Amino acid sequence: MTTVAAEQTPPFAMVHGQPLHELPMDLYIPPDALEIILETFEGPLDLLLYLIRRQHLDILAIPLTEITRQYLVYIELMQALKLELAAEYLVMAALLCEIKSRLLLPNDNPVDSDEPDLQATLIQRLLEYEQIKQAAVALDQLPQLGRDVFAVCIAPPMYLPRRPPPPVALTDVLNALQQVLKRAQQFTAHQVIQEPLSQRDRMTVIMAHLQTINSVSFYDLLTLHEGRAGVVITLLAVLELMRAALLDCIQAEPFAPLQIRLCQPSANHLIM
Amino acid sequence: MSTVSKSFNHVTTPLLKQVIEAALLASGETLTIEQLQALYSDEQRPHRTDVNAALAALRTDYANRSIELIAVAGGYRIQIRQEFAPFIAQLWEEKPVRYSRALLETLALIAYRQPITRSDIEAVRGVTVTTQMIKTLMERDWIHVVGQRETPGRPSLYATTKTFLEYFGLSSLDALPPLPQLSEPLANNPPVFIDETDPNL
Amino acid sequence: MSTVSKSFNHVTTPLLKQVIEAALLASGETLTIEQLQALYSDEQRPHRTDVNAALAALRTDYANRSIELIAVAGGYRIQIRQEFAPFIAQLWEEKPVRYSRALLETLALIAYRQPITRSDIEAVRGVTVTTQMIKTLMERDWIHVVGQRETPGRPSLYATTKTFLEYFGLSSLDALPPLPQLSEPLANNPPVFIDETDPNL
Repeated sequence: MTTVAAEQTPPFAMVHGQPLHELPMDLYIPPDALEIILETFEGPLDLLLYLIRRQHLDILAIPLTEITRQYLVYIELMQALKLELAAEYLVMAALLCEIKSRLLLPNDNPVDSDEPDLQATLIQRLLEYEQIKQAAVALDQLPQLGRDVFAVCIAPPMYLPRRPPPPVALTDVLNALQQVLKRAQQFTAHQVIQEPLSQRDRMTVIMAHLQTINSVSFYDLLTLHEGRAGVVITLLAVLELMRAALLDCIQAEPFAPLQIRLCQPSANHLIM
Repeated sequence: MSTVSKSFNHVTTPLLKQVIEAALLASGETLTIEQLQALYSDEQRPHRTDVNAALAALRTDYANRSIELIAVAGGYRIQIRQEFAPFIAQLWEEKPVRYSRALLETLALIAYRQPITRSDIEAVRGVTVTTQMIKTLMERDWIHVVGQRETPGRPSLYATTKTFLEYFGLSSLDALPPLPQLSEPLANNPPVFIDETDPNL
Repeated sequence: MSTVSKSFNHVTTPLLKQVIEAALLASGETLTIEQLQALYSDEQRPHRTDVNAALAALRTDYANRSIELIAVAGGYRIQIRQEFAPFIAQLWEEKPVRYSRALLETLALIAYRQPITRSDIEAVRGVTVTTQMIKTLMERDWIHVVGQRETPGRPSLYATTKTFLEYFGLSSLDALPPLPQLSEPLANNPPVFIDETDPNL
């Protein structure tokens, strides 16, 4: 993998130091799907198990040379695709090669105790891993709360004697927010500039206002004493709510007053 | 639509009744006739009269049960009958006297991101929003529904109330403490926090 | 106590059934027999067998309803039956989370081999178990630390929780699906890799 052969078309991958221009036929994987499939392996044991099971082979009698060859092809493909390759995959490759080389050596020392150990251990690990893999599938098929079955949640009688609700300090709320933001930060796709709170406030006011009446003129949303800044905030709030598909803005004719109303469910929504 | 539901009336009525019961028991909220109809896909959507008939049937079913179906402003709700209050009260006495971290986080997100839907909140990693949590915050009159987002499912949009401001001694939402110096991780629109490829999900 | 409840058996049974139903529906959680008994004051406390009889009666009552009574995590819970899930899902816009294979395999290992250390899990799965994954399972309250193995580094031993049982609807760990049989390598006939002499095979 350290040298790249200068070819007219770049090789798909380097296998055993040789450029590979086409996917081996016995991989049975359309190239588009390759990356996805490679990413779905849960580790070297999973990959090895896949190679074995794909050919309906018995774990207890694995054709080592062939499986090792296929395993190495996958490893090199993964490296060619620059997939992050865990060290475990390489350790397994080394182990397979070692077992293979021992098998190829003249067996003039039949009491060598190391050799059967390596094989038996690997096979034992494969069996054990397959068992857990199936157990995980069985676990996932159990009826799960919130996915298959649902908790009941109904209102208790009124006037229920109850203890006073716990007190909460504003700092508790702030701390909670800080924690949740800190967590969310690890999963952010991109950064967005924080909007001023007053616009959020205005959005809520407008939404609440529209719960009571069908539609409102844009001008009626403005308050004189807020001045220019108030107009800007209100406009931004309306635009933001329109962008979020919460509001419709209607103008009967050019220069007519803008009417703001709650979004009506469209035909599209019903189809979905 | 009416024709379809009418012709299948005999077949669908018992099932419809069960579906309505399931929805009312699972949501714990007041559901409108429209929300109950929307449980079905367009082609199978029951007619309003069928829904009403099913609700009436449920009310009869509950005659000897511990629950009752009541019509409240804007819809229907199942609740525990009043006479069971003394027994049920025992359960609530065992409840913890502190709010969970998840509940406080939910409240904080509603305060700072309003109006916000449940799934917006959930999209922020690690906070599961249970119906119970929303109910607790509603019962405390700290949050209320200010509308629905016009996306499939028409999810409720939550915002904080006047009571919330009063409880925390805030003159307005502007008076909320400024967010800490965290580089802003929460996009408001589009909410894009769930990393589907995250192997830990 | 037993005498009292026995003598009032005919009168109290229907009411007891309703009280239990009210408690299970109102709490929405798993309640133990003891918690159900504790709904009554000392003098009126029903006998365990009466509670069991009432639970059995409820189970029969629910045969044609959208709900079911199940034994879970050492107690009882009323839940919405699985066949209503597609309808209920309409109530909330968010799709149920699907867990990754990595997470399920780790969870399965902890469930079946508990108590187990992180390196035990890594040995079976052949890959590193990330801190994030353990954290995710802990945050879901599916696993917890039950001790340390007394080896160098004193690694934490993980086991599943009551919440895990409740989430997967299991009455106890014994109710886990049986592990698939390992194809047993014969002791006197150790498994071998076949060495094909033809490398192009």
